[in-house]
Amino acid sequence: MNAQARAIVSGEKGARVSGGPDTFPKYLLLNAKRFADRPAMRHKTFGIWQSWTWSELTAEIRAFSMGLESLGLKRGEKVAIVGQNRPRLYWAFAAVQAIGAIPVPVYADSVAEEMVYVLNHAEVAFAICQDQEQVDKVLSMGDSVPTLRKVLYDEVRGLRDYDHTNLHPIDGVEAMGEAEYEANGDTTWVRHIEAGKGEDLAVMLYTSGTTGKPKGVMLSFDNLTISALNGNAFDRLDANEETLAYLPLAWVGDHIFSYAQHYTAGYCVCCPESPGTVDADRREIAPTYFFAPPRVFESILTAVMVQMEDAGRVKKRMFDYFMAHARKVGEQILNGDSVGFGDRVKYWLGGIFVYGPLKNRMGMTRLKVGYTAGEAIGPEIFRFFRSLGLNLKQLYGQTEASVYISAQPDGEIRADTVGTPCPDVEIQIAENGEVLYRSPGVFVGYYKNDAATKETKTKDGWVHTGDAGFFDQDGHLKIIDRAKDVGKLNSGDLFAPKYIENKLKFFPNIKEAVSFGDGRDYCAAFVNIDLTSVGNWAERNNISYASYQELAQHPRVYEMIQEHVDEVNRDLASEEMMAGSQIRRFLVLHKELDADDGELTRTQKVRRSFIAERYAPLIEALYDGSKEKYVETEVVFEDGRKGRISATVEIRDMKDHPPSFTPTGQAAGHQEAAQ
Amino acid sequence: MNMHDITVKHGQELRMTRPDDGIRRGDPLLVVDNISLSFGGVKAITDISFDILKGEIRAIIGPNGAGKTSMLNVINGFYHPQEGTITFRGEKRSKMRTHEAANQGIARTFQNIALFKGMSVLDNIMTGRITLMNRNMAWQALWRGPAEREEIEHRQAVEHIIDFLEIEHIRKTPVGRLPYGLQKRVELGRALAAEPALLLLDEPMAGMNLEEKEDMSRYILDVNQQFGTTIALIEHDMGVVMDLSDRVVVLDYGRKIGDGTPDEVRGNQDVIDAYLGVSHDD
Amino acid sequence: MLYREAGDFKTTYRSDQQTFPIKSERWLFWAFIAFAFLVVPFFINDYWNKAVFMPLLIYCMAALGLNILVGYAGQVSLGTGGFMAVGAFACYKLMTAFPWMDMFTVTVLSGVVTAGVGILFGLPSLRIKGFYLAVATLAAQFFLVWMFNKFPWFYNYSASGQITAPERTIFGVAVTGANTTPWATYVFGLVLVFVFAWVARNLTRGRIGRSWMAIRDMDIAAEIIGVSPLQAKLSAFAVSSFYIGMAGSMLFANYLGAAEVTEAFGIDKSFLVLFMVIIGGLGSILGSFLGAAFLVLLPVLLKNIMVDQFGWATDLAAHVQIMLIGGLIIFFLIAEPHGLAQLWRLTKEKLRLWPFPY
Amino acid sequence: MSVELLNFFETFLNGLMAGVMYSLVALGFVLIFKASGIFNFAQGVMALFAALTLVGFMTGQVPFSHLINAIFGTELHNWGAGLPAFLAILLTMVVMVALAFLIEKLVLKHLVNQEPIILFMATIGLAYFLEGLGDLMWGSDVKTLDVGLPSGGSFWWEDVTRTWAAQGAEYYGMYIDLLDVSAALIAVVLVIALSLFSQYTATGRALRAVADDHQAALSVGISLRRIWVIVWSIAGFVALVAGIMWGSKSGVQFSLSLIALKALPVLILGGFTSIPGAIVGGLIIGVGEKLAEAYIGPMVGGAIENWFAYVLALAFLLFRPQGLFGDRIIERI
Repeated sequence: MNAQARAIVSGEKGARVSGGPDTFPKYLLLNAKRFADRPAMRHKTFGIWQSWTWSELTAEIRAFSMGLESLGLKRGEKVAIVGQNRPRLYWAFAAVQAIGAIPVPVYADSVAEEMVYVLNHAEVAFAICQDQEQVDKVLSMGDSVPTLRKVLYDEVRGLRDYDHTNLHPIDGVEAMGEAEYEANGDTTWVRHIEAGKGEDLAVMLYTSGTTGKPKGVMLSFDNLTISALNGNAFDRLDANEETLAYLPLAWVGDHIFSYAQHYTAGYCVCCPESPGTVDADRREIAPTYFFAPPRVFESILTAVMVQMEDAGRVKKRMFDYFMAHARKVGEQILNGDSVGFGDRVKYWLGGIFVYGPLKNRMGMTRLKVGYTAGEAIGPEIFRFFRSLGLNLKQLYGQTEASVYISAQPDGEIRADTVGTPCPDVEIQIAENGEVLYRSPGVFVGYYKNDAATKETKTKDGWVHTGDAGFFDQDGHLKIIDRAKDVGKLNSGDLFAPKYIENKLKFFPNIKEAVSFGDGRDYCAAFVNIDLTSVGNWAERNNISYASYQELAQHPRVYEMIQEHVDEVNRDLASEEMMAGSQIRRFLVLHKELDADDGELTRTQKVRRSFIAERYAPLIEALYDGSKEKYVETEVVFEDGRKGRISATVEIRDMKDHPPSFTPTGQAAGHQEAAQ
Repeated sequence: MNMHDITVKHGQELRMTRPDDGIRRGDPLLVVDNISLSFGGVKAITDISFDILKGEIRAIIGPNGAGKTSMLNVINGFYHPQEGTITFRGEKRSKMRTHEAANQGIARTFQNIALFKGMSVLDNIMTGRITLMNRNMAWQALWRGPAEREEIEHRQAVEHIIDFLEIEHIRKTPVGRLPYGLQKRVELGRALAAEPALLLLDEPMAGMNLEEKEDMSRYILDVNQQFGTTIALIEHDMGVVMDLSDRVVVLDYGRKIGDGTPDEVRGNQDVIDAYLGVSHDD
Repeated sequence: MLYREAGDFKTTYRSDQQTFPIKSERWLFWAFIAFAFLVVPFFINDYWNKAVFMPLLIYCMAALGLNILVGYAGQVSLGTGGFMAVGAFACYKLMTAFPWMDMFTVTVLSGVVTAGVGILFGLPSLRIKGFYLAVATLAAQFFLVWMFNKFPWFYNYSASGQITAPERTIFGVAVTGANTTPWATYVFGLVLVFVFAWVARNLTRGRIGRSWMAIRDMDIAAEIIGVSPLQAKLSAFAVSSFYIGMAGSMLFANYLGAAEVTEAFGIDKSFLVLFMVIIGGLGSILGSFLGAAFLVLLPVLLKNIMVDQFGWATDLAAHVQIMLIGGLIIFFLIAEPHGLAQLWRLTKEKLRLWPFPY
Repeated sequence: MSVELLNFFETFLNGLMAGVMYSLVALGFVLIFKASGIFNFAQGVMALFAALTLVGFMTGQVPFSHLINAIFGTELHNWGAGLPAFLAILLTMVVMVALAFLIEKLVLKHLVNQEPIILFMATIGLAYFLEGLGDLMWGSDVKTLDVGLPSGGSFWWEDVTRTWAAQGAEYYGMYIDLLDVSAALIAVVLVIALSLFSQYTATGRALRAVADDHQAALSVGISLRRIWVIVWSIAGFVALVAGIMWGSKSGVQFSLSLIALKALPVLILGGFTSIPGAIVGGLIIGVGEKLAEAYIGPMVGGAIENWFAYVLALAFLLFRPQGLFGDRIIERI
C-alpha cells in the first residue's frame, strides 16, 4: 500500500442541526405538526392505495403504542417484528420505540430454527407478526423462547380459532390503546417519548453473516437519525418524495430508506399489495427515490430485453436505434456535459418514442435519485438506466455503519466505483487493503457479543469493513473483494478473485466464473457459459448442439469466451493494482455449476474450496501447460439419481496486455463513461 | 352495510351473512318437505324431504341423473315443484319468481360456470350484490351523491371478498379470459357478495385438479367458519364431500336413499348399492 | 407511447372508478369538449351544421339509446325508426298543444312519451328472445308508422299529412322553425347529447347497468342471483326509447323542420342506427359516438368525392354509395366484429404498453 | 251459399295463394338458418337482384352501363338483342351460384364462429351491397318482367263459382289471378322438390346433418364450406323463383326486396329451423292477412297488411314461445 492509501479521506461536514428531535417517536410528533395533512404512508389494499397523513399515522401509532403498554410492554424490552412490508409493521417500530422498547425486525422468510435463534438471542418479550404463517412459526417455538409473552398479528385470516390468551390482533391492541387514550389522554405516552434520548438503543438488526450465527447489530437513535439526515441532505430529499417499501424489514437498507429517512425527511412510503405485485405497484406509484440491489435492476433490464425481442420489426429497430443514441449521449446529458444540438434533438425524440415510454413502463418516470448497493452492478446494466436519463447511483454501506459509508455525488458517476465518503464519514485503507471507516453512524456494538465488537470496531471508533479496496485517482473508492479472499500471486501482485470473476460475469454469456491465483504463478479461470444467452447466440448463428456439454466445448463458443477474457484482461491492465493479475489461461467448464452438486451455495454463490477439490485435475491442467484434459464428474440429476459425466476439456492460453494505467490510458473499457 | 368511509382502513370486518333472523345455529334454516317435481310426466324428484341446519355444510350427493341439480333448482325457486313445500327461515314459501329467492338470501354457484362473460371480475362480483343495492334510476342517472356512495360502499364489501378469495390481480380482467379454476372462484365470490343466509354450491370442484380442489375446499371451509354461512353443496368427489360436510343427503333416481353424517352414510347399504351400480361414474 | 401513467395512482374508489381513469385521457376529453363548446359554435355555418353536425348529434343520441338496449341489455331491436317517429310526433303534439313550452322540456318530454311506448313494445321481450324478439320489434316499426299515417289527429289534420315544426325558443333564441341560426341548433343539440351521454354513462356504470349486462350475458343466471328480468328488460327498453325518442324529436324539430312519417322514419332508419351501434361497438358509449360519426361522415365524404369531384349523376353516386357502405359494413364486421370502440381499445392498449408488445 | 260466405272463401283462397309465396321466401331463410345459423336478411334483396339480372339478360342490357358511361363518357345502353326467357333464367341461375360462391369466399369464411347478431348484421350489409350493385348494374328504373306465365283473371273459375251463390243473390263469381295460381303451383312444386332433395340426396342429408350438429358433421368429414355454398346457391335459386313471380306480378323494382319483410312473421310463427313451419306459417299468415285486410281493415282505416302479420305472429308467440312446431323449452342451468 502506498502512503496515499493510509491517509484518511473524509466526507463533507454533515447537515445535523443541534436541537432537533433525536428519536423517531419525537420526529413522529414533529411530523404530525409540520406535515399534518401530507401523506405519510400508502398501502395498496382492497384495490386502491389506502393512504394515511402524518396526523392519521400518529393517531394510529399512538393507539398501537398505548395498546402495547396496556399489554404490559416495558422500557428496554425487545419486540420481534416479523413480516413483509405492511404499514402496521412499520408503525410497530415507532410504537415500540415510543415506550422505550426496542424493535428487532426478523427476516420473514427465515425458517423457524433461524427465527428461534434470533428471538432467543434478543430475548424478545413480544412478537408482532404479519399473518398466520408467521404466527405459526412463532408459536411453534413453544417454550424455547422463554422470554416471549405476547404474540400480535395483523391479518386475522385463519387465526380466528386460535387460543387467544396470549395472542392478540393488532386491531384489538389498537382498540385498547384508543380506549386508554379516550379515558386518560396521552400525557403518559408523550412523557415516555420525551424520556427517550439520542444515545438510546433504537433498533437491533441481525446480520445473516456468511459464517457463524447471526449477530445483533445495535444501532442508536443518533446513529440512525444523523445518517438519515446526512443522506437526505446529500440527495436533497424532502417531504415530497414517494418511495416503495419492498425490501426486507430486517435489512438495514430498508430500515434507513423506509423508516429513518421517512421520519426525518417526512416523505411518503408506499407498501405494495403483495410481493408478487411489486413491479405493477412500482409502475403505479412511480417512486421519486428508489433503492434496489443490482439483481432488481438486472431483472428489470432482462424483462425489457425479453419483451423487446418479441416486438415488431419496426418497433424493435426504432428501439435499437434510439438506445444506441442514448448510449452515445444519454449519460453526458444526464451529467450536464455539453452535447451537440443535433444529438440533443435526437435524444429528445428518443425521449418521446422510447425512453419516456420505457421509464413509464418501469415506473421510473418521477425518479429523482436511485441507488444500487449490496454488490457490484454490471456496467452495462448501470449504463442502460443512466443513459435513459435516470439518476442511478452507487452506494457502499453496511449495517454497522447505518448504511452510509461512501456514495456517488451527482455528476460523478462511474460504474466501477462506489463514490466518495458520505458526509461525516472518514475512510482509510489498511495495510492489507481493507477499508476502514469512522462515522456518527457507527453502531453501538453487537448484542451480547463483545468479542466480535472488539474485533470489528477499534478503540478509537474505526470499523473494519472486511472489504478490500482502494481510492482511484479521482478520490473515488473502489471495492475489489472481501479482504480475506484477496491473495497474492507468486510475483507479489495482488490477486482479487471475486473482482476478476465479476468482470467476467458482467458478460451475459458468462454465467459463473471461478478464478485461481493465490500462491501461484499467474491467474487462471474456469468459465461457465450461460445456457440461455449462449443458446440464443447459437441459434442465431446456426450452431447446432445436443447438450450443454457440447455447446460449452464448441470451438466458436471458446472463441467468443476468449474475446471476453481478452477484454477483461485489457480492463485489468488499465488498473494499477490489478494489472499483474490478468488471466493467463482459462477453460470452459463442461457442466453447469449446480447447488445440487454442492458447487454453489443455495444462494447461488460459488463454493470455492469445494470446487478446487472436485476439479483438482482441471486446476492442475491450468497450471501444467496442457492443451486439454479429460475429466469425469459425479452429478446428481434433478430426480435425485446420481450419474457420471465425462468430457475432454480444452484449455486456452491468453496473452497479457501491457499495463495501461497512466492517467492518459484511462480511456480503456467502461471508464470512458465518467465525465 | 354500514360503512360510510370512503377509504377502508385495515382490519375493518366484513359481515358476510345477513342480520340475525332469529334462527339459532343448529336450528333448521331450510326444510324441504315431500317435494316432487316432474317435467311433462317425467319425474325428476319424487317425494324428497330433508332439512338444512343453520351454520352447517350439507352435501347432496348421488350418481348422475339422481336429481341433485334439480333439487338445488327447486330450493332457489328456479323450478316449481308440483307437490310439497319448502320452508325457509321459518316461512313456508309460496309460488314465487326466480329472482325472489335471491332476495330472501339464497345464493348459488352453477355446475357449468355461469359468469357474465362480458364483464370484469369486479363487475361480476358487484352484480352479486344487486339485491342489496336499491338506489333508483333517478339517483343512478345523477350518479354523484347517493348512487355513487352506494356504489362505493358495495365496492368496499366486494374488495373484501376479492381479498378473501385472493383474486386481487385479476380484479379488472374480463372473466372470459380467466382459466377455469379462477372462474370458479370468481363465481363463488359473486355468490358470497350477496351475503347469503344459504349458499348453494353446484359441484364447486368439478373439473379441477387436486391443488385447485384443495384451495376451493379451504375457501368453502373458511366461508363456513369465518362468516358462519350455511352451505349446501353438490359434489362428485366423495373424499371432498366426506371431509367438508357435516351431514350428507343421498339421492338416487330422484329419491332420497340416505341422510346423515358422512360416517352414517358411508355405512348405508342402499347408498353403497347405488354407488356400486355406477361406480365408473366419476 | 403517449401514455405516462406511472405515478397516476388512485387513493379513493371514486377516482378508481371515474370515467377516464388515466390523466392524459381526461385532459384529451376535456380539450375535445372545450373545442366542441367553445370553438365550433363560432365557426359553424349552415352547410356544416346541416350536413355534418346536426346529423351527427342526432344519430349519436339515437345510437346511444339503441346501444343501451342492444349493446348493454342484449335485446335486439329493429324498431328504432318507429320509436324515433314517436318522439317526433310527441314533439309535434307538445309544441302545438303547449306553445309556451321551451324546447328542452319538449324534447325531454318527447323522450318520456317514447319511453312509455318503448315499455309497451318491450313487453314481448319477457317471453321471447334473440331473433324472434328482433322480428317482433319490426311489428312496432310497421305498426307505429302505419298509425301515424292513418290517424290525422297525430298530424293535426294537415292536408299534406306532414308535420311542421313551429318556431320555439330557448332563452329567447330560436332553435326550431325558419329563423334558427346554425350555432343555436348546434349548441342545443350538443348540450342535450353531452348531458345525456353523461347520464348514459352513469346508468351503465352502476347497479342498473350491471343488471342489463347480466341479462345480456346469461339471463337465467342473472335471474337466479336476483336480477328481475322484468325490471331489467323493461327499464332497458324505456331508457333506450327515451334516448331514441329525443333523437326523433331533434331530427324532426331541429333538423328537418317538417317530416312525413314513412319517409323520415322508415325501416332504413332502424337499420342505420343498428349499423352505427354494431360498427361503433356494442356495449360501449364511445362506440355509439364512433359508429354514428362513421356512418354520418362516410356518405358525406363519398358524395363529395363522387358528385363534386367526379361530377357523376346523383342517382349513380347514390348506388355506388349504398354498395360501398354495404361493403364497408361487411369489411368492418370481418376486421373487427367488436367495433370501432374495440379498435380504439386495442390501439390504446398498444400505446400503453409501448414499446413492449405485451 | 251466401255472398258473404263466398266472399270469405274468395279472400281465403287469395290468402292461401299469397301464403304459398310467403312460404317460398321463408323457405329460403330457413334453409340458410338451418345450415349455418345465419339469419339471412339479404334474402329479399337476392330476389330483387335475381329478377333484375333476369330482366337485364332478357332485354339485353349492358351491365354497369351508367357507371361506364360516367367514367368513360361513352353512350352504352343495350347490346341490341335479348335472350329468350329459358336461357336467361339459366344464365341468371349461374349468376346466383357464382354469387353464393363469392359470398362464402368473401364474407362467411371470415365470420365463422362469430355471434349470431354479427352474422345478421353482415347479411344486412350484404343486402345494402346487393341493392347498390343491382341498381348499379341494371339501373333503378321500374322494369316489367314477362317470362310467359299466364296472367289475368280466370273466367272459368268466375263462371264456376257464380253458380254457387244462393239464388237471386247479386254475385259475379270469384276473382282469381292466373299468375297467382301458377305461382302457387310452382311454389308447391318447389317446396316438394326441396323436401325430396333434402330427404333423398346425399347432399341433402349432409345439409340436415350440419343443421343438427355442426361439430358432429365436421367430424365425419362434411365440408362446412361446401355446404354453405350449396345452401346459398339453393337460397339464390329460391330467390330467383320468388323474384320471377313477384316481378311478373308487380314489376321489378326496389319494393320487391321487401318481400323479405313479409316472410319474417312467417319465420317467427313457424320457427327459424322448421321447413313444415315455414310452409304452414306462410299459409296462416297469408290467409290471416287477407282476412284481416278484408274484415278488420275497414274499421281502422285500412292498409294494415304491413303490420298485421307481425302482430298475429307476435300474439301467437306470446302464448307459445317455442313456435308452431318447436318442442317445449325446459330451461336448464
